[in-house]
Amino acid sequence: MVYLDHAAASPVDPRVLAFCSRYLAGDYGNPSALYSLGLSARQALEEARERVAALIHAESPKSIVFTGSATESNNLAIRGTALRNRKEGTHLIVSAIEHISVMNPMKDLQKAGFDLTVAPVDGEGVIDAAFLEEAVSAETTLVSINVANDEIGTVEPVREISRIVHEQGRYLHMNATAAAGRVPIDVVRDGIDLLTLSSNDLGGPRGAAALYIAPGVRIASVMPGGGQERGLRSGTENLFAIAGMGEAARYAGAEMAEEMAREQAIRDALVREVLTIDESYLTGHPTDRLPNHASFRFSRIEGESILLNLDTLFGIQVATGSACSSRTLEPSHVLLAIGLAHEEAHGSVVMSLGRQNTQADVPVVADAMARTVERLRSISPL
Amino acid sequence: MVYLDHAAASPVDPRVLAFCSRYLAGDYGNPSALYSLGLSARQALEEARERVAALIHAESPKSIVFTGSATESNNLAIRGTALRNRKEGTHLIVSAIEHISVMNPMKDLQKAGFDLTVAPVDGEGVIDAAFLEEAVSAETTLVSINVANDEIGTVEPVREISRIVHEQGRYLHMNATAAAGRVPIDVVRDGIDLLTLSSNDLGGPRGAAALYIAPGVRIASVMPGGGQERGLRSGTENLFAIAGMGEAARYAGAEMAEEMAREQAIRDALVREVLTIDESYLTGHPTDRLPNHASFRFSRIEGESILLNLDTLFGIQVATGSACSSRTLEPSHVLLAIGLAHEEAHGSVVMSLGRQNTQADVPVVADAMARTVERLRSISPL
Amino acid sequence: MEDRPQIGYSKKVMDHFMNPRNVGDFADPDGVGTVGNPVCGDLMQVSIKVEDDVITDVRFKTFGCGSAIATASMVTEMAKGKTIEEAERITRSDVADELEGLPPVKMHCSNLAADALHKAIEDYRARKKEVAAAPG
Ligand SMILES: Cc1ncc(COP(=O)(O)O)c(C=O)c1O
Ligand SMILES: Cc1ncc(COP(=O)(O)O)c(C=O)c1O
Ligand code: FES
Ligand code: FES
Repeated sequence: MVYLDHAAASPVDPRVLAFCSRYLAGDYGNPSALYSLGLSARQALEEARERVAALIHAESPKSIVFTGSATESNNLAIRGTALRNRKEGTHLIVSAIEHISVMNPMKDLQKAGFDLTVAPVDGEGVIDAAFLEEAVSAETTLVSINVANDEIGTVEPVREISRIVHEQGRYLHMNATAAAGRVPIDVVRDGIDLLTLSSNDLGGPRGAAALYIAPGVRIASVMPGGGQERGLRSGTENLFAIAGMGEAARYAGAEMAEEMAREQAIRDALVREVLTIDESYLTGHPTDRLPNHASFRFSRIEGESILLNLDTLFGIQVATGSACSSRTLEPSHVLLAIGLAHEEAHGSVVMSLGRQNTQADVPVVADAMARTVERLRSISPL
Repeated sequence: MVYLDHAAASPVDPRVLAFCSRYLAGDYGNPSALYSLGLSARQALEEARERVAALIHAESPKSIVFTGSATESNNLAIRGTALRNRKEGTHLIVSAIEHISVMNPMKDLQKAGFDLTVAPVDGEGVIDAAFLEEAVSAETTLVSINVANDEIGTVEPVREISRIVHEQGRYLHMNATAAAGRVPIDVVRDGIDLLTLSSNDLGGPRGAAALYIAPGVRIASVMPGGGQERGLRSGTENLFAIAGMGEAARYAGAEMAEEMAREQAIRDALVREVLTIDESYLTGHPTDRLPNHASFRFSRIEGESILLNLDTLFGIQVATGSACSSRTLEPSHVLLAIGLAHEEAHGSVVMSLGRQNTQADVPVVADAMARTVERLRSISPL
Repeated sequence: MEDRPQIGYSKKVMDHFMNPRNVGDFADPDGVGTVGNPVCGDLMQVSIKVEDDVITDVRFKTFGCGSAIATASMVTEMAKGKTIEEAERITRSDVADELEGLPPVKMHCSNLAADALHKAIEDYRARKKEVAAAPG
C-alpha cells in the first residue's frame, strides 16, 4: 500500500499514541474536576495548549482554544467573529479556494444579511492582491483565506495578505489545517488574528483542533453550554485527542525542517516522474506549494476512475476533485477558481505525502500512474 | 482509589478500546474516501450507527446522527429544531433541572426572540406534569427534558411527558446522556422525537456522541461545512470514537440488565450505610433513580471540602454541586430547583458508579464519608 | 469570555486544609468575629484571647471550602503573638501570599479570613471600651 491522501486522513504518529493513550483508560479524569485525577488532567490540557501555542509562535497559550475539529474551529472563527462584531461592520471576504468548512459558514452569514465578497485567485491559486486591496474597507470585519490549499497545494503570501487586510479591515482568519507543521507559521510576525489548526493533520488523533485567537480579538461563542475553553467551546475536554494534538505539535515544531525536506525530495521526484506522462499537468503553484503536496490533471480521463484503478490494481490511495467523486456532482470549486474548464477539472489527482512515504514509493507510483492513465485513455472516446 | 464520578468522566471499557484502536493508526481511512480504506471506514461507521440505533430501539440506523459531544448533540437538537420550525411556533419549554448544555442554548434562543418556559420539578426532581400540561400549546415547537438527571439521579416519567407534549406541542427532545445504558430506552414506544446520547457515558471514548432524530422531524444544521451526517454535522468523522461508541452501545444493550442490577446492589448498600451518618439526606428520588447513582447532602459542611478530604485522605473521587466548587460561585441550579436552600445545597455530594466499582468499595466509602463529615463538622461554626 | 477557575491548591493550602491549626473557640473569648461570605454563602468565625494588647491565642471555625478552611488556619497562625495593631495590619493579600497563592476564583475566601480576624479585634476593642466605661 502506498497511501497518498494525508490531507483527508492521517495515521496517528505511534509516538503520539504512546504519549496520549493513557488518557483513555488510566488517567481519565475530567479536567474540571477538583480532585487530583482532575487536576492532573487539567495540567495535561494546559501543557497541550503550550505546545500548540509554541508551534505557531503565539504570544501566550491563552490564545489557544481547543475545539473538536477543524470544521468547528472554522465555524467558531467565522460565525463567532462576524456575529460578535456585527455592529462594526457586516462585510466579509473569502477567497475563491477556501475549504467548504469556511465557505459554507460564510454563505450562511450572507443569507443572514452579511455582504460577502469572494476574492479570485490566479491560475496557480495565488490570491489576487489587487482585488483584495480594492475589496477591503472599513466595513470589513473579517477576511478568511487559507494559508495553503489542500487541493492544489498553493501557499498564499500570508504577510502581504495581512498587510492589505489590516490597512482598512478588521480581522484576518487563516485556515492552516493543511499548512501547519508543513510551513513555518508565526502568528505574531505574520499578523494573523485567528488561525485554524487540526490535530490529525499534524499526526495527532481526530477529535481535537485549535483556534488561535489573538489578544484583543472579540468573538462570540457559537456552542453554548458548560463554558469550557474560556466560554468559547463548551463540552468536556477530549483530553486524549487534545494531549495527542499537543504532542504532535511538539514533534511538528521540532522536526518540520528535516521532515519536510525529506517529503519534499520525494514529492519533487514524484512530480518529475509523473509529468513525463503525456498531457499531464501540475495544478497549483509550481514552487510556492506545500512540500508534501503534488496535484495533477490528466486530459481525457476522469479522476474517480483513476482513483479506483490506482487503489484496486496498485494499492495506491489518492484523492480527486472530479465532479464524479463529489456529493453534488460538481467539479471542485477550487479547480474552477484556478480557471480549469469542467472537463479539465475532471482529470484531477491529488497526492499528499506523510511520514510513512519514502523514495521507494516514487517509481511504484509513477509506474502505476502511467499504466492507469494509459488504460483509461484507451477506453476514453476523447 | 475508589472512583465515583462516572457522570463526569469514565474510563474507556478495555474491550471497546481493543475494538476501536485500529482506527487510529491502522485503518485510518476517511469514510468519505472512495478507495478501499475509505470504504471499510464507511462500513465501520454504518455498523456503529446500527449499534447505537439498536440500543435505543430506533426504527432505523438512518435516524442516528453522530456528533462530537453531548453538548453538540444538545445544541443541534435545540437550536436546529427551534430555528428550522420557527414559522410554526416560537415557544420552547425546558425543565428546571436540565444540564447547562441544554439550558444555555435555550437561553440563547430566548435572547433571540423565542419564548421560554421553565417547568418546575418537585422536591424529588420529578417534572411537574400538571404545569407542563398547562404550558404546552400549539405554539410550542420544542420541549427538552432529561431522561434522568446527572446530579440527583431522578428518572423522569418519560411516557407521561411524551403524551403531554404531543397533545398540543410538536417535538420532544430528551437528554439521555446520563440515562442511556442504565435504564431501557425505546424511542418509538416512548414517543421521543430527539434523543442525545454520549459515547463516554456508555464506556466509549470521548469525541463521539449521537443525536437520534425521528423520521419526519425537520431540523436545521448548526455547523455548516462538508455536509457529512446527512448535512447535519459537518466534519470528517472521528471513526475511532464513533466505532468505540458503537461497540460500547452494543455492550450496554447486551449487559444492561445484569450490570445495572450489580451496580444498583452496590449503590443501595452505599446509600444505606451513608444515611446512618447524622443529618445526612438523600437528594433526588428515593426509588425512581438511576441504578448507579447516589446523591446526598450533609448539614453544616461544604461540598468542596468534602470532596478534597475524600480525595486526599482516602483516594475517593466524588462530585459536588456546592457553590464553592462552581465557576460562578452559585449553587447548582438543580439543587435549588428541588427546593434546597443555599446552605443545604452547600453540603451536596454526588456518587456515580461504573463497572470498576464493587461491593468491597461500600465499607471503604461509608467509613471515609463518616470520618470526613465528622472532621469537617468539628471545624464548622454551625 | 470568562476565565475558568484555576482550581489546584498550593501544597501549603492543602497542608493547612488537611492539618488546620487552632481549630475551635474559647469558653471566655476576649473578641469574636463572625463574617458571612456574600459571594458563596459561607461562614467564618475567629476568636481571640488578648493580654496586654497581644494576641496570645486565636482559634477559628469555618463552614466553607478548602480555601476558606486553609486561609482561616493561616490567619490564626499569622495573628498569634502579634499585638492587635500588628494583627490589624494583616491584609487579605498577606494571607493569600503566605499560602503561596490562591486560585483567582478563591481570592474572596482569603478576604473572609482576614475580615473575621479584623472583626474579632473590633469586638475586643468594643468590649474593652465597655469595661472601661462601666462604673466601678
Ligand atoms: C447530563 C449531561 N448532559 C450533557 C453533558 C455534556 O456532555 P459533554 O461535556 O461531553 O459535551 C453532560 C456532561 O457531563 C451531562 O452530564
Ligand atoms: C483545508 C481543510 N480545512 C478544513 C478541513 C476540515 O477538517 P475536519 O473535516 O476534520 O473538520 C479540512 C478537512 O479535510 C481541510 O482539508
Ligand atoms: S460519469 Fe459517473 S458520476 Fe460522472
Ligand atoms: S468558602 Fe465558598 S468558595 Fe471558599
